[in-house]
Amino acid sequence: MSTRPDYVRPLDIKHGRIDMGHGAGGRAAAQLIDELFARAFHNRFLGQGNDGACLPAPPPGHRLVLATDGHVVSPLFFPGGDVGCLSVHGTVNDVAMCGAVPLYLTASFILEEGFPLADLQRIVASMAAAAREAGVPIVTGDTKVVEQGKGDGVFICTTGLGAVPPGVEVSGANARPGDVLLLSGSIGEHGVAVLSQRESLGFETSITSDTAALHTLVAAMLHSAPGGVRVLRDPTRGGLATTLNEIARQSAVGLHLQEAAIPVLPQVDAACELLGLDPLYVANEGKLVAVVAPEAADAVLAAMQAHPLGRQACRIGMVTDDPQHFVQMDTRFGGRRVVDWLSGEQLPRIC
Amino acid sequence: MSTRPDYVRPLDIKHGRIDMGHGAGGRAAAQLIDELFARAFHNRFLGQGNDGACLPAPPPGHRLVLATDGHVVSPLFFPGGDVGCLSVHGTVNDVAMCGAVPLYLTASFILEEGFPLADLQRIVASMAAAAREAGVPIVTGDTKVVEQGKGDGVFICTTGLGAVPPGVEVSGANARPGDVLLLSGSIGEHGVAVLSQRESLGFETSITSDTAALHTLVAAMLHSAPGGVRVLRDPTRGGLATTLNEIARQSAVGLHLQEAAIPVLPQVDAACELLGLDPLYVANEGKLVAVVAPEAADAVLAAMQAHPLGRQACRIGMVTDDPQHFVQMDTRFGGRRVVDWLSGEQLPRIC
Amino acid sequence: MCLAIPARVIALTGPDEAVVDLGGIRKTVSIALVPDAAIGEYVIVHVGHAIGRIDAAEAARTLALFGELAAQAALADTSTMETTTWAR
Amino acid sequence: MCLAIPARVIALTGPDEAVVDLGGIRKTVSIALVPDAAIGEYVIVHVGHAIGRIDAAEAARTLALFGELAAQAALADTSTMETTTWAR
Amino acid sequence: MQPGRRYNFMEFCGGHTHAISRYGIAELLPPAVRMIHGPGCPVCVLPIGRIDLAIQLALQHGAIVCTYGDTMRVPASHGLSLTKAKARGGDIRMVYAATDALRIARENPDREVVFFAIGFETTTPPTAVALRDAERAGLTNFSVLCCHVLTPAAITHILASADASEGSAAPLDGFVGPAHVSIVIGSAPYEPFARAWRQPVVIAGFEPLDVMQAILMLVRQVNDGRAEVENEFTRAVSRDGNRTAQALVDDVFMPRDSFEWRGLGEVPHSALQIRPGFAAFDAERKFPLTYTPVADNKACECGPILRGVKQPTDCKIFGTVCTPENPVGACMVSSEGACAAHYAYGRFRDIPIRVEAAAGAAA
Amino acid sequence: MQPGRRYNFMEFCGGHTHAISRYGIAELLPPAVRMIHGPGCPVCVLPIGRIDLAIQLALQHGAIVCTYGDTMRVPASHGLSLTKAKARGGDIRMVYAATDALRIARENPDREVVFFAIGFETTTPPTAVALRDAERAGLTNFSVLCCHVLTPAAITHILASADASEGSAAPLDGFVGPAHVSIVIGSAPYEPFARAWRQPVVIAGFEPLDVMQAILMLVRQVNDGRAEVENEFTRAVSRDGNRTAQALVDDVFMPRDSFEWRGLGEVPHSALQIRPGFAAFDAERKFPLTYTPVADNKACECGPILRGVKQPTDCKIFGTVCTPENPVGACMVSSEGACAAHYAYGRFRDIPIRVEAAAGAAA
Ligand code: SF4
Ligand code: SF4
Ligand SMILES: [Mg+2]
Ligand SMILES: [Mg+2]
Ligand SMILES: [Mg+2]
Ligand SMILES: [Mg+2]
Ligand SMILES: [Mg+2]
Ligand SMILES: [Mg+2]
Ligand SMILES: [Mg+2]
Ligand SMILES: [Mg+2]
Ligand SMILES: [Mg+2]
Ligand SMILES: [Mg+2]
Repeated sequence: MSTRPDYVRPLDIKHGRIDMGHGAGGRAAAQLIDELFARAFHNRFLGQGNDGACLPAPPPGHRLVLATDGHVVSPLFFPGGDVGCLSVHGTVNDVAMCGAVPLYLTASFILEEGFPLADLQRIVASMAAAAREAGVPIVTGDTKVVEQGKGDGVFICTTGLGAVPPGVEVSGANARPGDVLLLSGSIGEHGVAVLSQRESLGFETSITSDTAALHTLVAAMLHSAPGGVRVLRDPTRGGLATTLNEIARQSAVGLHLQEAAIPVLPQVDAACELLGLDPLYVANEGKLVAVVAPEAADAVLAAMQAHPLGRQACRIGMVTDDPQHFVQMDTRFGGRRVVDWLSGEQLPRIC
Repeated sequence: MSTRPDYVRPLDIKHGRIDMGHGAGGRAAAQLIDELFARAFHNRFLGQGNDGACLPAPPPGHRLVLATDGHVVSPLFFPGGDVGCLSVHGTVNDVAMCGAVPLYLTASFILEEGFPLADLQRIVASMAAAAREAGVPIVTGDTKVVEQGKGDGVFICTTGLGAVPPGVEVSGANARPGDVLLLSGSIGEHGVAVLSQRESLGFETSITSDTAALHTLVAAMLHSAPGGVRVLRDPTRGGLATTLNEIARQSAVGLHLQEAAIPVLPQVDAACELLGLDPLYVANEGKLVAVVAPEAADAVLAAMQAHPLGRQACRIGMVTDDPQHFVQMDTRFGGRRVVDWLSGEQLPRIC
Repeated sequence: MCLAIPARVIALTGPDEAVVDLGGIRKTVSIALVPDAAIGEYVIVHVGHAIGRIDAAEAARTLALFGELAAQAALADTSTMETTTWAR
Repeated sequence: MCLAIPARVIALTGPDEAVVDLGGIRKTVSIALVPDAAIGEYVIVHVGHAIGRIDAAEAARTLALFGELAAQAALADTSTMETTTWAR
Repeated sequence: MQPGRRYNFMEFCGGHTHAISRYGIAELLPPAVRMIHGPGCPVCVLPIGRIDLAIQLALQHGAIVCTYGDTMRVPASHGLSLTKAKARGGDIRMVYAATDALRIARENPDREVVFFAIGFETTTPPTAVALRDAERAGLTNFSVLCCHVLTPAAITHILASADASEGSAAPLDGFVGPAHVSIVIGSAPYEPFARAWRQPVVIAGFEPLDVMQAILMLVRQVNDGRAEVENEFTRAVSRDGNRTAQALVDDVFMPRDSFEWRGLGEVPHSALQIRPGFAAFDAERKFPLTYTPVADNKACECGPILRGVKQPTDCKIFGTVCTPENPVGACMVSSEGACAAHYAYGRFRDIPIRVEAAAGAAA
Repeated sequence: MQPGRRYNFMEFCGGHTHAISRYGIAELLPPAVRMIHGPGCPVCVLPIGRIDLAIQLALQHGAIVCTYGDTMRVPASHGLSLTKAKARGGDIRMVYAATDALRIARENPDREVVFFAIGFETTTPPTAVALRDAERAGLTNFSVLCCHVLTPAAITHILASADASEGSAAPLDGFVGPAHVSIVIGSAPYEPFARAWRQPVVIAGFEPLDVMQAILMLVRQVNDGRAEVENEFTRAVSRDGNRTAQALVDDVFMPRDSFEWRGLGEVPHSALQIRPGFAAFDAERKFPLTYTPVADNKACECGPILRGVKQPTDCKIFGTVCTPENPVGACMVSSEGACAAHYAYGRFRDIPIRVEAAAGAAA
């Protein structure tokens, strides 16, 4: 981030568009940073104006966590959110899923030539609000501009830095047979909200994305049963099914689900039937799945249900011993099946 | 990064291309990560396989530095480097310019559908080599795939975490009148090397990009004169001229350069004349400019010249008192002029 | 093959066009293939087209039959499962 | 206006086409406008075209004249400046 | 159920295959009942050569090829698929409805737009609507690569080959008849072969309970020695079907003499082509395309599986070389393909759920 | 130099303006010599209406518009510029040579490609080569929007207005003649007006020493009372110029009756148009374009500055509202424009270099 050079006319946010000059590192780039990004994200670290942000370290005994994600959602605005708040929540959550308290975020923007400044400002405002609400400042950033046809409006890569308090040990490798699987709420809303806005699929729904920062929920869970939370993960791309397969593989265990226990909003179910999708594979952005020690399950579940983002939390299954690391599910019809990894893309189907 | 699921056939690196499935978060994405990224970047942090990397904190007394940059160079391969090593050097350098020792990197890839896996592997290998050479591991990452025509091959956003040792105070705001301006070597090679590969400008040259990680040079400089280095900055986008204007503005000083002291390779000069560019505005990726206390200048310069990346280091000017924060330059013809910020893009000109 | 779902017609919006409701989501579909579909009626929707209608009386009969079958076969002991208000 | 630079012809590569060298960089240019340019000769290149040639004898004369002028005007006291081997 | 008797039923329709797998219905059936997955997934039966045509249209003729999501990953020649052809620069767009392809044609007047039309009788009428609308609108840049196939012809073919050579087709005791196909064609078309081959047919809905009920009805017919067409799906299927749809399909399409099915080979009168009156919208006439039949991968058992002679686990490369990620045969492509359904939903069968003794807590 | 005498010289050419600014030459001249920046930057003299035409071609006619980098940022009507029109979806491509535009036309046979050609006599012959080659190759999708202008006509116009009304133009004592223009046209074309208006002209190269030498030669002519055309740039400029280039230009182009110059208004016979024989390649005939003259911003003093009557600092909005980042007038666009050159290189003049007393170290 740089300091204000001597340009005079303010950005024409209303009618202006990103042009190649905004990415060239000169006066136009500095103006965009100052008037749009720095103004919205304002905090003392960002204000340092150097090549990076210099930050106080966490207290001794803490370990650090770094997590990064690129955000490329299409459309950029969807019911319940936009790429801006998503880019904050997505990374705050990844930091939190490591058992860490998120402290700082960085943001790298790749803007497409021709993108309306008004839309960019909306996205940046949403991002700033999400960061403020989460209490995690955006301390440094970058802006690049690519030619029209070489980008897609806005891509935002965020990186989060967090600190793991002493005593917390959370990892996808820690699940043990007998552990309990908890889910913080209903699945599939984010993916369905985004799909509902795609021109060729377009349907009307009141479903909104569940995008949210989960770190305070995680803090409540960790606090409720010290040492009892073994795995935390947010079932984003690939949905719950893919996340559970990751855990099974990483911990070298099997998982056994109860389909009837997995909450799905009727509208989400209906949209999935319409498009030939399976809600188990649809993305979430404000949900987490936890593997907890059996003796801690009740306490953790109670803590989740006491948190606004975990009110609908429930047990959905348990960890089993399975050399093939399958995720199996008792269907709500009473049968049993394997819940596999997502193959390829999950495409709307006709049959 | 995720663990290896049960796919069977290895990636067809030779003929394969990125398709939408590689970004969908399922089995194809996991395979790409395992066989291409994780294999190349291999380190114990990346191997954790969680949503983020859990890392030891630096010793007490250190401050942290976070720096981030998106890398969108076109063409992706250029004489002397490619987007892969660039994305390591660019961020390692930004961390170093804050006076920090770079410790860890994160990498977020945005891949365009249709991108050849062979090219991706080359880029990843180059990135891995650069990280290894710099001694800064890539500890976590992300991969997204966008449709053809919504990206440009590969974009790489990297974020670096570093630690500032106690006693080091480097910032663009610290320049004082009377301080000395040092430059680590000749300017303009990176920008000219990239331009030489653009179809419509194409010319043959033996100029190669100067892309390099500068943190060991910085360490040597800081060590040579404790407290004597006030400002460090790498003159990347916008070139030396823009970087110096940033420093002048941020420190509220003027700068006074000697054009004759600024090293430019004859080939770079020739290419700039051909294209109507000014080398002062052309990007560098392995150079730094330093503002040092007058009494420290000799020691720091000697330390730079003793380092392989600073052999051609020289004094190029001094800091002055100027309420307008102009960068002025005595031309090699003996006149004097203002060296302004870059305006818009630096476009090749005919007149 | 042939993913199709029952949906209720809630508005006739043009020649050959209707809006249907399906568990709370609304979609405009073609009724070129069931031109006399009426508001309130259930149609079967496939690739954006209503391809047939549901006979209300027969649907009721099937539902009753399913009740029997479920009882007969004791298909699943769902009483032991935790469910939530929106379990699908 | 009209950025143009002198460059040395180093190869004739086709009808109306030559490769020129300019301070170590090589570029293919059109010689449609100076069709009889010869290898070794200096041409003036503008927007990818050689638009004229440099007269070697005249160039030498000008150089000598510049020497005089520089001496006369003491244009810049460069001796006090630090320079490097590749100072431009 | 009669003690000692075995019941081999074929669910023709991929939708039923999917329901059986997704809800774990096979597990709930008595051991004597065996379900055989039939060729009722339109993606699975599409031969490589037809997908090659669609890829040709995109890569060689520069057309915008619109298609349902299901066909995107089907393996074609040269290691390609529509997904991979798209990654190689083909302008291939997934649509949800044929009318989306029409819209794309209107929006791109200077490009050729081809709708790659697949599916059984359920999906054919919407394509007919699109063709009728394209003609009414006078579109000149829209055409259809027609791959619509016919259910009764395929069932007849399966029964004929079962009859012709013991062992080369499964000994069948009855059919679960398609749900949505039957909404359009009605139950009457099944009557001739139920009679001719003495095969019970029960048309069933797609809910798991529909399928269970239909199987029960089939068991009863077998036990009673009946071979009738029964209709479990009375709430949507009549004897005559949807006359409007049938008439429109008849206006636009006519039967082909013969059509290649993956796994079944050439089947006479088993598919539709566009009538000469709509020739301007027929991609096969509009573009210089030549159809080249392509032999399936030698290891692939899709053919016998589609004919009901083998099961996915009989294939040597099932789950090892051939997986949903790298499908070799078409049965692995659509999640309703017999192999994909078994891979995704059925593999648990050899693996009992074990929880360590220490872990007694509830799940 | 004669004591007490003032010497007002106009460097016609933007290249000389640039050299004077970049090397700080003005500082090195004796105070009695004042350099006036002339209208010799082809971007600066391009009227808004011509850029509007190029934008129309891209945005309304969907053409690929190819242009030299210099024109990208020139302000046009409605707050646009080619850079901003590109951001609004216009397919506008920067090229280094006219032949690149030809290549783009060959690569995009189904698109119209227009080369937006600007420049003086130096840049015209390459455009002529491109037009000749396009005709030889029989390209049907390539055309040129010709904005080539003529140096002698502009100089004559300036002298005529200086003559016509005292004060409306600067009292000139001589011209630094263009370097590269003269390579093409030779030194002879300057002779008539040197004679007619009794103005010394010295053709100069672009090296700073060339310019210094030319100024010295002008001072000598003034002191001697001579008004001749002298050639400092003998190493490249002859009396006749480049006959090959002149002949080719003559084949392809012919003079316009009149052409609008920004700052100078309509100047008779001051520009070229494409000959009827090449009409198929003339964008002004090929596309339905109408030229609408657009008044410059009222505050802008580009006109008087281009005529040599005012200096950049005489403009009220110089450096405040009008900056290189937000150019109001054309003189701020190209770094060779008089205002941009003064903004970028000249602003230090009011600010002496101060170093705090404590800091005695070397720089
Ligand atoms: S496993 Fe694959 S190759 Fe084998 S039969 Fe099934 S689809 Fe064909
Ligand atoms: S400063 Fe701007 S508005 Fe004023 S004369 Fe110069 S270009 Fe025109
Ligand atoms: Mg992540
Ligand atoms: Mg995330
Ligand atoms: Mg995550
Ligand atoms: Mg940056
Ligand atoms: Mg786009
Ligand atoms: Mg940076
Ligand atoms: Mg950097
Ligand atoms: Mg930097
Ligand atoms: Mg990620
Ligand atoms: Mg591209």
